[in-house]
Amino acid sequence: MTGMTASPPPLFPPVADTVIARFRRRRMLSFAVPLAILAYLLYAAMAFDVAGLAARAKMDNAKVLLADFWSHKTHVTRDNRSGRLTVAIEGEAKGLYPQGRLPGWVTVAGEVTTIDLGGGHVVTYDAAGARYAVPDYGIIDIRPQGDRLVLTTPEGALPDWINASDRRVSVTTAGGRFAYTRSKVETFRYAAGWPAFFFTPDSPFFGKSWTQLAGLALWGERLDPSRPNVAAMASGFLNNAMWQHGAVFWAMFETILMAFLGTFGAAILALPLGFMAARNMMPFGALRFGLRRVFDFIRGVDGLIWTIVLARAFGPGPMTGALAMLLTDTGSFGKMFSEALENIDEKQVEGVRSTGADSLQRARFGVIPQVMPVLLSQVLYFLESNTRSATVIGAIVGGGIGLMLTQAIQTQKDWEDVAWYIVLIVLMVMAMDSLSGWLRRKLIRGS
Amino acid sequence: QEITQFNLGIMGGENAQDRMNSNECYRAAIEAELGVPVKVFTPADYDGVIQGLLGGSLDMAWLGASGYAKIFLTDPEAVEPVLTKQNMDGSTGYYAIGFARADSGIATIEDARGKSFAFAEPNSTSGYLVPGAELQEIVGPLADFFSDVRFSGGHEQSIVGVANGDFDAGVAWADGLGDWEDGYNSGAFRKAADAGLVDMNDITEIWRSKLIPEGPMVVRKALPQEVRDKIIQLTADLHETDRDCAYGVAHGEAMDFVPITHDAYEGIVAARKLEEASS
Amino acid sequence: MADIAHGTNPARPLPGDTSAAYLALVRRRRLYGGIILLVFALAMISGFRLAEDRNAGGFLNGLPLVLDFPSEVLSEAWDKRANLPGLILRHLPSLVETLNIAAVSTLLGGMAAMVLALLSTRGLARWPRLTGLFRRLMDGARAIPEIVIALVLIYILGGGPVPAAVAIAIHTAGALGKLFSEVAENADLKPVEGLQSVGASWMQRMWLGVVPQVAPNWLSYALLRFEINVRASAILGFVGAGGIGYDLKIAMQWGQGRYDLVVAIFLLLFLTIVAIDRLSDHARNRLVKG
Amino acid sequence: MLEVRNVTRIFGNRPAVDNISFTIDRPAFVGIIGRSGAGKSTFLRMMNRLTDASAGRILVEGREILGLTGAARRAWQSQCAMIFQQFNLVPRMDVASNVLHGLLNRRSTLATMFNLWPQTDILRALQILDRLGIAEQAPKRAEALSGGQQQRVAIARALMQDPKIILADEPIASLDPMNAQIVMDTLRRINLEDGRMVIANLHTLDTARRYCDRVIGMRDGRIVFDGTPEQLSTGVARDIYGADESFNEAATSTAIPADSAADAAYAARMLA
Amino acid sequence: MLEVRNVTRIFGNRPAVDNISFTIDRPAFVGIIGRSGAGKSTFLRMMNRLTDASAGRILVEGREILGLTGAARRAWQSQCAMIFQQFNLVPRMDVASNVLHGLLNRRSTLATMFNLWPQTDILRALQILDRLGIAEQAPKRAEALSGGQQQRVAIARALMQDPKIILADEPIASLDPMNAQIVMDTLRRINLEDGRMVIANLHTLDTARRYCDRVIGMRDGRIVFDGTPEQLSTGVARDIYGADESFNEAATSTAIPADSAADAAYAARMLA
Ligand SMILES: Nc1ncnc2c1ncn2[C@@H]1O[C@H](COP(=O)(O)OP(=O)(O)OP(=O)(O)O)[C@@H](O)[C@H]1O
Ligand SMILES: Nc1ncnc2c1ncn2[C@@H]1O[C@H](COP(=O)(O)OP(=O)(O)OP(=O)(O)O)[C@@H](O)[C@H]1O
Ligand SMILES: [Mg+2]
Ligand SMILES: [Mg+2]
Repeated sequence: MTGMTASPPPLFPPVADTVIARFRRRRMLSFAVPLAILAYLLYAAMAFDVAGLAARAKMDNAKVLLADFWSHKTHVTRDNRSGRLTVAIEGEAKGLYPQGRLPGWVTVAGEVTTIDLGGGHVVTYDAAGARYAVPDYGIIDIRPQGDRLVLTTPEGALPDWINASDRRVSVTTAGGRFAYTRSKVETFRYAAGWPAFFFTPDSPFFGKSWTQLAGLALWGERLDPSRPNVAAMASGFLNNAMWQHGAVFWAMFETILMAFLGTFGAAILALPLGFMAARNMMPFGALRFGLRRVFDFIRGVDGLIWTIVLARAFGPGPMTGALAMLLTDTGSFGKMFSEALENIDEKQVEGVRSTGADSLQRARFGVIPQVMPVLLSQVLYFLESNTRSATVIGAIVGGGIGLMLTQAIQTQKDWEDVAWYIVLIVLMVMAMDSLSGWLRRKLIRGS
Repeated sequence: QEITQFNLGIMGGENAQDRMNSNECYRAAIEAELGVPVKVFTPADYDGVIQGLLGGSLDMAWLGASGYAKIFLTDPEAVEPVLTKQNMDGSTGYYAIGFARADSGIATIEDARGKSFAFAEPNSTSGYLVPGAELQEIVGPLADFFSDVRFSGGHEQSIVGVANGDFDAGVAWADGLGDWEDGYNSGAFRKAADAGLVDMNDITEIWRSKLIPEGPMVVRKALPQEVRDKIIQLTADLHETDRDCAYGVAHGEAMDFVPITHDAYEGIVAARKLEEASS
Repeated sequence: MADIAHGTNPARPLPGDTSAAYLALVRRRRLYGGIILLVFALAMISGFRLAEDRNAGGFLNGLPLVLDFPSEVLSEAWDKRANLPGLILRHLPSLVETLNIAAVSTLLGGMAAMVLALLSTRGLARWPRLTGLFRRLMDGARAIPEIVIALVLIYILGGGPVPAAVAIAIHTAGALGKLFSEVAENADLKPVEGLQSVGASWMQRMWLGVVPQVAPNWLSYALLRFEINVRASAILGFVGAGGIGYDLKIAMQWGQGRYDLVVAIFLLLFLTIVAIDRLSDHARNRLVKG
Repeated sequence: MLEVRNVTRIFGNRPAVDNISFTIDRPAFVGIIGRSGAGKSTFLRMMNRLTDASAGRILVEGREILGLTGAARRAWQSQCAMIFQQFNLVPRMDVASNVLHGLLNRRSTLATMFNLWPQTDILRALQILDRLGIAEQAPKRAEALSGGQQQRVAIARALMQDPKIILADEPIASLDPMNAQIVMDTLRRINLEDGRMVIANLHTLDTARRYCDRVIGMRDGRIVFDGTPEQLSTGVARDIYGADESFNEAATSTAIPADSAADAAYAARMLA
Repeated sequence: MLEVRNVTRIFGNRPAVDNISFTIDRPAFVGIIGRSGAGKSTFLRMMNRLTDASAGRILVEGREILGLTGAARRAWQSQCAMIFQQFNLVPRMDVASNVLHGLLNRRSTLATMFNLWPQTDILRALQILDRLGIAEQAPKRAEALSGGQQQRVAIARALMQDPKIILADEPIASLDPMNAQIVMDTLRRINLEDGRMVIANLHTLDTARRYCDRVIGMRDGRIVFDGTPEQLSTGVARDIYGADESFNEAATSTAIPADSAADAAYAARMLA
């Protein structure tokens, strides 16, 4: 074996020097680039005040949010003036339990209402006021006296989970929340799940198990004599006043409709424009340049801004959203199509040209077959991402699932709706994603 | 001159679908009255309805006072206020209520000097426009009086932000009826308290604005007089003819829908102009 | 000379079934093509009519009004054109914040996307059996609209740039990851195999064999994303996530009286986007050619 | 029949084809050889009017074709078919459609845009494919075919044009030996049976020797040889290619030996 | 030194390599010939552990290498260099880096990712390039080189590994005759000078004859011939390739004739 140790000088000293110098430079670059990125991120962290963020972060909010995503609360409220008792999911009229069909943990005996919050926590409303028995602590007793509330607790200082003034007492425990004011007393019981997801409490199907429901649907006696149980169930589910499934599904359809119209409308418009803006197709440089700038402009103005502009002319509604999307995407497609056209393989065009084909025929047979898959896959990719944008645009033009979502978030209390909408949107986008992927494979491989 | 359809725009804090549902009876009533298809629109953004009215694609809407002022300033000939809501106590308005944490030692607006202050959002009547203008009259330029003036993004955010100590004081709306500890009978405080976002014991009222007029129901001026008359009549009578429906349309208990004119909103328009000039 | 091209019988008659089969194929193809075209056209037309029907204003009625709003904005801005330079200057810091949000989220999301893409590309994956998992992960990250993540994070972290940056970064990781993996899928495996044959580890194979190949395309996608993210961070400002979008939203919502501000911010934003576009075009061209 | 007079093409300031002239008076099989960059492709492309000439004239049956423009040029192209080294088919379309493209110039633009070919045309395309032995490939996409098959599709497209002259630019350079032979045989047969002139750029001497009636050798844009294959001596060939003596051909021949005695001797010599 | 025992590889249910066994006891130059699909590549890839074997053992100096996994497998790969038909270099990186990749297994991952090669390594890479006559190409990108040069870079990478065995999978199939000869000469020189075993898949008989000490012929995954080049008669060759008599080798040979008299006669015969 010949000696390949490092000692003898290489035969090409100049080459060796260049190579070694290059490696030195590259070595520096390999450190410089990550360092530069790191430095920038540090600067950004400072500019964004990430350190202060920890202090500002409200983890209780996160907890509320997470808990609210998958759990619900039931309000048991007594109006202290009229004495009327209501039990309602999330305290909403739509979630009101009809009298006589109250949940098992609320017992009403004359003036006395007993609420079993579980784990030994028991709240009692009676004529004198209300009492809350907290295990390992004792009984919190509240009695109104004239204009004031009198609070009696076990010995010692008030724990921080009792927030009391002479007008309002609230107690927050692991079992639930309780608040007493002169006008009303309210207990909140938290539990996992979305109880009214399928049927609201006023529905005869509320709270039934799957087997019971199946039984009712298949052979049970008609609860509503005018129609079969299955139909009643379907309508009860779709018209569920709390979850409004029918409206939600319609909203999803409307969202997809906007994305579909916007994307394909833009594609149809952009195809001829793309040809006109491609260097190898368009001999007039000025027109090409002008078109490119137009594309830049309509792309640069975001879809949301187009939405507002168009809302003046067309008013709120899904068409406005679709047109806004159509406009933005025409800009994107115009640019992308013309770039794809500039990258075509000239061999095929030449092959067609050598037979004496005219320019239209060259475009049809030399260009379209090879760019079609690229264009289609871009269009389908946009269809998927537009489904997502349509949720946002929908919020502004008053249509689609996005409207429901943003409003649920803005009101900050229907987090379970938010969770459900997010699930639906994610599923919808994923479905569009796989649909567009499937179409892409089908259209590009097939035909 | 004939109309072929009638579009109704609604804005407010509730969920879009709730708004749709609570206005369904009203929609059907108009349809029966006018004999043309009636559609209801509920965009999340103020601007959706406002642009629709300006562009003429919406014929009628319930607006906030500030929204009306915006339309008026853009195009005085576009719409005309015709009715507003009368509360159970006979009033036709609500208040912007300044508040602070109970343990912050701030009891009056004067105490808030040099502290941070949160408005809701710039387009909100009770969350910015009116309190902004009124406070300015009392204490002078707000930027000088407060250490920091922020927009929280909404009434709820203001309440939560103040309760959490992000801001020293803020402003949100309430009807001013009932008890503070309940968050009053209706308004942002009530909602936040009911939702458990805030404990009313933790915050205290430090200031209250003059009465802010309820937003008007406006109709497009270009509509045929006959159509406008029918619509106004129908709505004004709603509490008498269909109380349940009126409950939904009025967004809760209310006494009646009563006529109103542009004059009632002169103050708001002026406040807007003032704000505009100061920007 | 041996004519192996034509076998023994050059005057062979045309096989009838071949041509019949081909003609049938042509007919079938024309039929299917026609049907697909028809279905698509019907879907477009009826979809549009449905959307128009559910819209407050009709398409043809609205068309003449399209320029109303822009002209209202522009004429006011023109009247107050003296204010524009000052307004633009005043909002430069917000623009910087928006750019920072976009840059940070593109960087972080891009880095995550690189790893995710390599892990989920057939033929390259470190754990081939887990490619499905990483793909779903990207799908999820891509499917959730940024605005949702941002709104939830704002609820927890309060307003400001961080929720926006995180939201956009998550989305970017998913979106770029998919594109990156499509590029990587088309990467030439020969160099990778060459490296494998010398006993290189996975990291070395990826870093030396795949990344140099895909870098120009990846970078070009990342730059496109950066441009999109500038816009996205401006839009997220709409929901209170800081940056210039917040200023724009406030001015826009106020409406008349502040249209000069709207135009100023909009100009700023638009010029920035065009500048980025030019820059990234330039960088891409240099990379692909150089 | 074909007369090339002082044709020149200059790219930048370098002539790719430098004042060449020759005449061909019958439908011969003409081979043009020369190494890479000699200007072979450029000349064929000028004949097909894919590239414009800088100077000179080409007369086909007395008609000057370098000056044609627009529809006349396209009509000329349709009479003068071109076969490319890389086939230049539309890979995503099926074989029969590719062959039909040979008719593009003769059918109305509108009908062709929608791929609406008359049945007789389709049948003729199938017949041509059958003649070339690939009729059963008709419904497949062009890209699914082997190189030799694709080149035969390209020839079919050329035949569809029913041309007087077939130009073939290195038609076998992308093919393996087996397919190369099939393609060359096909071209030769068309030349003989149909009486169409074939001008083929070739990059190997043996091929030229085997198939051509006439061989033109080019170097640096000039014609350095013009004669029959028999006149093509090694000296001439070395001249054309600029090869030197040190190059040993045998080491890498791809052929299979015909005679084992020779093999053994060769092997013994090599391993000595 | 190398013992292959009953090695089999099954793809789907078809064996690509079917129970092959042979032994090589000195650092010989071994050629494997066989037509496309015979299983040549699959066998080499199994040796390099790029493809897993379905059954069998390969012992190198007594050590079984088919069972190695993880780091041990990579260590084996670093001792057993592979040269590919398509070179498999990193095209966008420079030549020197490509050669240095031969050391990837011996240097830390992190250091290699940051381009931290010790100067001695770089100098050694340059020395190897110099030995192969392409030192002046060192700073260029690999993709800028001609095929023959690229293959020599691949050989340099292999040498950088300082391997016991060099596997070469059709190293000259992508090369023109001139470059092919250079590459084969290089491999042979390495085999003789360094005493490294070279196993090369070849697709041409003459090459095998000229360079190999031992030739293994494969067909359909089996070994159908194993002997010295001298034993490789035409009959055997036809057997290995499954060729029949009708195929004429001469028509597509790319060689330049050495003797013009033969040419003329040949041409006359062909055109008769
Ligand atoms: N479009 C062009 N622009 C500039 N120069 C060109 C162009 N086409 C060809 N050339 C140059 O003209 C000369 C002749 O090229 P041509 O392609 O005709 O050679 P060739 O004999 O066909 O070679 P090859 O065997 O490589 O195809 C070459 O130097 C080439 O670089
Ligand atoms: N990854 C694989 N999956 C399935 N079949 C394979 C795979 N690799 C090779 N084969 C099959 O195994 C058989 C042998 O292939 P191999 O590549 O070893 O042949 P070869 O002798 O190297 O041929 P060539 O000269 O074409 O390289 C072929 O039939 C091939 O199709
Ligand atoms: Mg050429
Ligand atoms: Mg092989």
